[in-house]
Amino acid sequence: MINDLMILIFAPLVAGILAWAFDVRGIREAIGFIGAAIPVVILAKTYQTVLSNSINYTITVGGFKLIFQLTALNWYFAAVAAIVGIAMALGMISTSRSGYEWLFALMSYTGVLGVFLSQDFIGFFLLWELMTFASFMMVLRNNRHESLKYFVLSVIGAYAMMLGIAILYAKTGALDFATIRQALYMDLSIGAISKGESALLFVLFLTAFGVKAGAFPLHVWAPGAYSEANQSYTSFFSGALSKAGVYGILLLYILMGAKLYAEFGTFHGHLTFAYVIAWIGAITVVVASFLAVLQEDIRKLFAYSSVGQVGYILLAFGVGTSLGFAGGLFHVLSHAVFKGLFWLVTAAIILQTGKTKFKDMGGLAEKMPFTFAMGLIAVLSLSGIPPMAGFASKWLIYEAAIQAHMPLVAGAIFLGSGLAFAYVVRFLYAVWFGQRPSDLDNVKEAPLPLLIGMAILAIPNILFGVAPGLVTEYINKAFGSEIVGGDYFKLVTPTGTYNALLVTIVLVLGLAIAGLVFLYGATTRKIPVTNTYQSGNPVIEDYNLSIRRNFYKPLAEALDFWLKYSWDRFYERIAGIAEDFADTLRQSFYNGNVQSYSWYLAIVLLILALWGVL
Amino acid sequence: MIGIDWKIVLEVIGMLIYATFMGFIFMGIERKAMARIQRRVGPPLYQPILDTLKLLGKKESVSHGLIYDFGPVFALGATITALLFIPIANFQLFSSNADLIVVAYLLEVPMLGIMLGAMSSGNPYSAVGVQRGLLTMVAMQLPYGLALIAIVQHWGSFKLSEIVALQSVHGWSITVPALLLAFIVFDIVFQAMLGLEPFDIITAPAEISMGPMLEYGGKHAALLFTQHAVQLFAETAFFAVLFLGGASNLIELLIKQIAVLFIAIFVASIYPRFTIDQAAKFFWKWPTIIGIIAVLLTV
Amino acid sequence: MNGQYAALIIALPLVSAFFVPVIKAISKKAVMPFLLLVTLAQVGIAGWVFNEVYTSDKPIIVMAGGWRPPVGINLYIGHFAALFVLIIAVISFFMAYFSIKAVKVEPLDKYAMLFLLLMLGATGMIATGDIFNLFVFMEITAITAYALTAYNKTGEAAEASMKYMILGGIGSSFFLIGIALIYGATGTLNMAQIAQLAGNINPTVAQVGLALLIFGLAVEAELFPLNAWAPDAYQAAPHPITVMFSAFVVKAGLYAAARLLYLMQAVSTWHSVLRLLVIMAVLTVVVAEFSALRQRDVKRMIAYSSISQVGMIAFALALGSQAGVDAGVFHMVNHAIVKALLFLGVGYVGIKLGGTTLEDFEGLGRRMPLTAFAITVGSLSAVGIPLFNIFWSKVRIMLAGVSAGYTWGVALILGASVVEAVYYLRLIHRIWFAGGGERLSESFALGAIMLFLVALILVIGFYPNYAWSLAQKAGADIFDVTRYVSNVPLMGVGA
Amino acid sequence: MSERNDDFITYELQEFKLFEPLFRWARKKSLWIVAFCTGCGGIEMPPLATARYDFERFGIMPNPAPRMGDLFLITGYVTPKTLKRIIITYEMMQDPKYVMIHGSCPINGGVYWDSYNVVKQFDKYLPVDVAIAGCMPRPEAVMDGIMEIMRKIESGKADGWKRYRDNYEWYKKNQDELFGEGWREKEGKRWLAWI
Repeated sequence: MINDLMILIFAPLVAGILAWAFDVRGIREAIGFIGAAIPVVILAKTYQTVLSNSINYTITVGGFKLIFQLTALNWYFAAVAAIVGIAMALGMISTSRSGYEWLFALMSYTGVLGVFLSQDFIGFFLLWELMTFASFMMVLRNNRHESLKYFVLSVIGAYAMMLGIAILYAKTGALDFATIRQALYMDLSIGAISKGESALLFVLFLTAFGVKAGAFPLHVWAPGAYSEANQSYTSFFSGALSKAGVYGILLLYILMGAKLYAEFGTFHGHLTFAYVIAWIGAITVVVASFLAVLQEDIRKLFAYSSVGQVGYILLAFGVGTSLGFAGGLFHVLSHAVFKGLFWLVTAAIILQTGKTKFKDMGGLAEKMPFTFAMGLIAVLSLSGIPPMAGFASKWLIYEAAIQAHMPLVAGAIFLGSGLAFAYVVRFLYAVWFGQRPSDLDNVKEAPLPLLIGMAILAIPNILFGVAPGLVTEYINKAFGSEIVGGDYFKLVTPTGTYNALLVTIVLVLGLAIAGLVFLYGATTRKIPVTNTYQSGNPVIEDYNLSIRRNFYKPLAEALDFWLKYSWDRFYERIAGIAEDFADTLRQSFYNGNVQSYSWYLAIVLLILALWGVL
Repeated sequence: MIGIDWKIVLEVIGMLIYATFMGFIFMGIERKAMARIQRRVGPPLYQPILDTLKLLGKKESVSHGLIYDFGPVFALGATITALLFIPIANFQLFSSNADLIVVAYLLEVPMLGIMLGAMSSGNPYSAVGVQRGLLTMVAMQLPYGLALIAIVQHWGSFKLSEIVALQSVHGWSITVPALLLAFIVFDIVFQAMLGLEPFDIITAPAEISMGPMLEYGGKHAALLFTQHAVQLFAETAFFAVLFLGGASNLIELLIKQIAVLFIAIFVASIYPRFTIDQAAKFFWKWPTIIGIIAVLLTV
Repeated sequence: MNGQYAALIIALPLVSAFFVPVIKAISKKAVMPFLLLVTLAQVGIAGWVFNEVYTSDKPIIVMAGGWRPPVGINLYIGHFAALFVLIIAVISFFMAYFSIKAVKVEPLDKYAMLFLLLMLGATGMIATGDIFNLFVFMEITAITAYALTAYNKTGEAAEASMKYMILGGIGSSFFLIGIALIYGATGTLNMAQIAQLAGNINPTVAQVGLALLIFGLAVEAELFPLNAWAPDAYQAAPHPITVMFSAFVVKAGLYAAARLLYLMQAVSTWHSVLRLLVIMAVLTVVVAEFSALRQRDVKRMIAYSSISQVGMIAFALALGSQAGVDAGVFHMVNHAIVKALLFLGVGYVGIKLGGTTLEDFEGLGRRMPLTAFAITVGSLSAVGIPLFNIFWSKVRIMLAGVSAGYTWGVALILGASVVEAVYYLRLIHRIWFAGGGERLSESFALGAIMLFLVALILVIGFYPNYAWSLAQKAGADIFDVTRYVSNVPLMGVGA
Repeated sequence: MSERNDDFITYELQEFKLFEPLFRWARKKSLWIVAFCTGCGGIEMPPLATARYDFERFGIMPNPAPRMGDLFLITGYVTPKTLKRIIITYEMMQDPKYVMIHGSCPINGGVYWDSYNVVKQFDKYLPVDVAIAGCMPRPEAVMDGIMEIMRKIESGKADGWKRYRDNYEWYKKNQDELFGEGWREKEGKRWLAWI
């Protein structure tokens, strides 16, 4: 039992290194898949023990004591990462081109698992950096600018966390979560950490986790990084890696919750710091969804959509009530599952057609039927259509937000889900329906491993949609208290109920009735796409009948006031200024003539003299 | 799973027939009222039933593929589901197991069905119709949400049956000032949900000839007409339940539904049509501001 | 083999340096192999000394001419000295082999002599226990450094060497004045005795003396305003010499400054000098990093990066806490390995492709895969990516920094290392993913050296316990002045 | 005719014996006009929708989509160019569909009896159910025409679509005679130039 955790965390890394070493097409895929499968096996094996007590493992590395612990809560996060990891591995079997991608994909997999399981800050920081670096290398291969933007932002986040850890270490003298939590708890009375310092700590940790989760002002890296990496890896990148940021926010509550509450009190009945997180989440949802609707590139659309969906989770945690946490955790699972599925579908499309822009695609529904079916499931789940997992988690978040009297934040969810519906239908129209461009006629269905990966991610979508009780019952156990009542098929909260099975049955009943009415009419005759009403004009094959570019032009016009400002351009300008400053600094200081150098010496002597005498 | 207790099955079947019939009658009322306002005689009340029968009676039907057929079927199925979860008069049906958010979402699902079918027909007019339909839906989502949140916050519960019970005790929602604002917002949004005049950009007859439903003929159009009828009935019932205190018996509910319908018809017969970005800008200006005020008052 | 044989680490290079002309007379081609042989012997002795000190856990005291201190000059080879003498020896041995390939400019025997004297000077600075002896070895190092910087006989090298000479000269002269003041006040030159007497000397004299001593060494240790000579010197010097510069010459200066600083703890304004050093160190890191951002020449870029890492070591040493000194020493060890690897790689590319500008590095991954891999591992480790060695020492420094109360300093350093990440990763992208070319043959031995250093980095990265224990012992050696004084057998003469 | 239209003929006809009178009554009482106005009669149709005549009383609704439409009004002279559009729209309409021609021009060329560019006899190309005489008949005449078409639907004599389906070859021959073989493709290609 003891070294189970070590195998669980470092199996993917070892497999990655082996896959990189034996860079042969057949072997590295097998090794990579095994590396991704081991965590799933171990997690399944430890499910029973985790419910009762936690598994611990400590090693001392370089003078630091690294503690790894598997409790019910981080088992949940690890399981989510494992599911998406297996799907990614299957996806990468057909889309990866070299051992390089396997090495860094599995290294980031190790990083995420390590982050979820570590119980002390040094191990947490080490594996966090490892995860960031590995995902950066996946993007560096394809696009330098985007990858550097991603790395600079995440490194700023990581170093902010480093500063936070150092301050905590200076204040409490400890590095592992348990003692820090205890020290901070006792600190309420002593007050060693002042209001300013705890504000600084909160901001530092919020930036660190905000960057990784893609919260509003720091989300600019997501579209570039998600769309440039190998698409099947992006399913893991956006499905599991963004969960590390969200796990961090959860950690913030566990460690500093009481302290922050004592320092900042409440605002209209909500914890002030939680209120800040809720509003960041809400703004992320609205902004990212609006941007997602206006995108022309399939990868950019899903990247912004992924940022928006993680905004939901932030919002749910920001609500602060236990129902909020339950909703957030459920959405962690459902987001990982349907977003992972979307990215695998994108991977299949790009793999088969080689196109990424909406204007070049179209009419793929007949050519790739299975991928289309998977895409449809993901669409239903993301836009929150009742029998799907997406709806169950979003429903919990609604309940939590409105119950906690956060009306405007709940309003943001409504707007966000409307927009989600819009860009998801945009994806359906641009890629699957309408007339097929002539160069896409010989497109075949995606290769088998990719299809299996999609199937693996589609099943939980339906399973947890029809029976959300499975997840909420586990969450109740993880939190130890009865947050969401009801059995496997029914969710009962203090103010509302949602019987998933009944909704599904009635929906099937409704479909049956509608089907009967449909069959009653005359038999239908299939006609080609060109036989459509164009005010009577004859339509021929090579006249494209679909509107794929600028699908939401009117919305862009309605929003042009807001679209003038872009955080992306803002950060690029800052980077430019910093680089110019660096250059002027170099020119002014190292200007190359000795006289000025010796003047520097004289100045230092003067300072020493003044210093010495004073 | 659920013991098949025949009482519910009968209730469901009866309700479905009643709702479809009354839905058609409401569409008839709509056309008749519009005609009477324009001092025309106007078609008989049962005209939509005739139209649907004629469409069903078409000798042959044309289809652009599986999804083209699945669209209308899914739309009608979803609307029937939505209907069965609303507490209509004293019939419980399934409303004990679902709350406001579930019904609000179920009322939006038919939009996806129609969009699916319209898009797969590959006709540019229907594509423009789909785009406008989605944008209207996006535009109205915020005020719609705010109105619903105001209600839930005031009554403190999500269950529709509970809200109806509370209203019967404390008086209708519109008697509460804050919820009156929510009523106004919901009424504007109701106009867009039904696709009536100021916001009927979706099926703008003159511009894009019937919008998404352009390629539908024969039994597909019949399906869409029945779906529109059931949706009309469901939405008016939802409106009545939320704001006008539901009803103990069908007659009372019918009166309230027709009252709501007439408000919509009067507004529809006066206003010209908004273009889509005007509609979006309008929705995010006045209704949202009123909605925010309503929500803040009830918190 | 009792302690006295340890004096060989000074004697061997000195004697063999003057034997070089004799060897040249015998046969011109034998000079370089002789150099290789001497450095190999030096490695052997240093290894034996290292083993001796670390097993017996007692420092080796070598009394010059049998005279007990404070009258005679003694060599104090404690934990730090033993560790670093070994590092100097190993790196010199590698550089001796690299010089055979890299240095083609004619008077090779002069090169060999200067090479040995440079190694001698650095070893001496670290091992000596007497401040004047420290000055003597510092002068040897400085002068050989000036000569070696100008060795390439190009205009640029001459200019760089001239700058280095002027600034180095000013610095060492003030260092001498400082020694004179301290000697005047305490009456002794032996470090241990100075530590005892530092408490009761006249405060202003002690202040000025300490300030001047630190100023003199700061020029050698490249702190902010005084390191203007460094980038040019690094770039102009022949490749093996740049490696030696960054690996241990600068560190010898840093060690000396730290040793003197902690010896004079009793001086009243000690803390204000510390704060000044911290400010200068942080500024070094920030300015050096920013200057490296838009460099077109990779060697100069890595020079700036080396200066900034040295600034980080100075920051750690100047914190005034045991954790800080340990972190500083650990970072010294890691930095030595990483910078040796980086400059070796870049130097080898410079020789093979005739230049170290960014354009030469395009598509290096295809042309020289082994060197490209070495440079990538080196730069990743320099940036502080986990599972490499500098990550551990950087974390240590940050923790020590904030514990000592310099939160703003740590924040600035972290900001600067973000900049460092940018230009290193741009280099990696250019090496692996831009441009291309056919594969060139790479020398086996240099490849072996590079792989050894890479292995060292990865071992410390994956399992830093052993290295960390070494660093802790070495840090204690510097910080724990009372133990230092007790170890030195003073005769009990004087005030 | 390109091969696309062959399957047009192969569908089989479902006769609903039991509900036939009900459907016939529904078809009579809910005629949807395909808003396709050609020639000078187009302006005569709106008055029918005003308060004075109000054809909505009979369930008639102007409907822009041919797929849903039943009654196809040819309201004036028909030039070959418009005839091509008329034929395409007619074929898109679904089956029990009726054609009503207004004025004398579509019947026999009317005032343009000797013009090179007018279709002299509309009946040769598309089956006609009701023809209303008059050089643009007054609304009352059109209302009478509508009454006539409703009576014909009631009695089942409005079988224009059956006649078109049965002797489709004859109609096709006339159309090809006027426009030439494969005119749909040529027309489409010409149209493509502008995009």
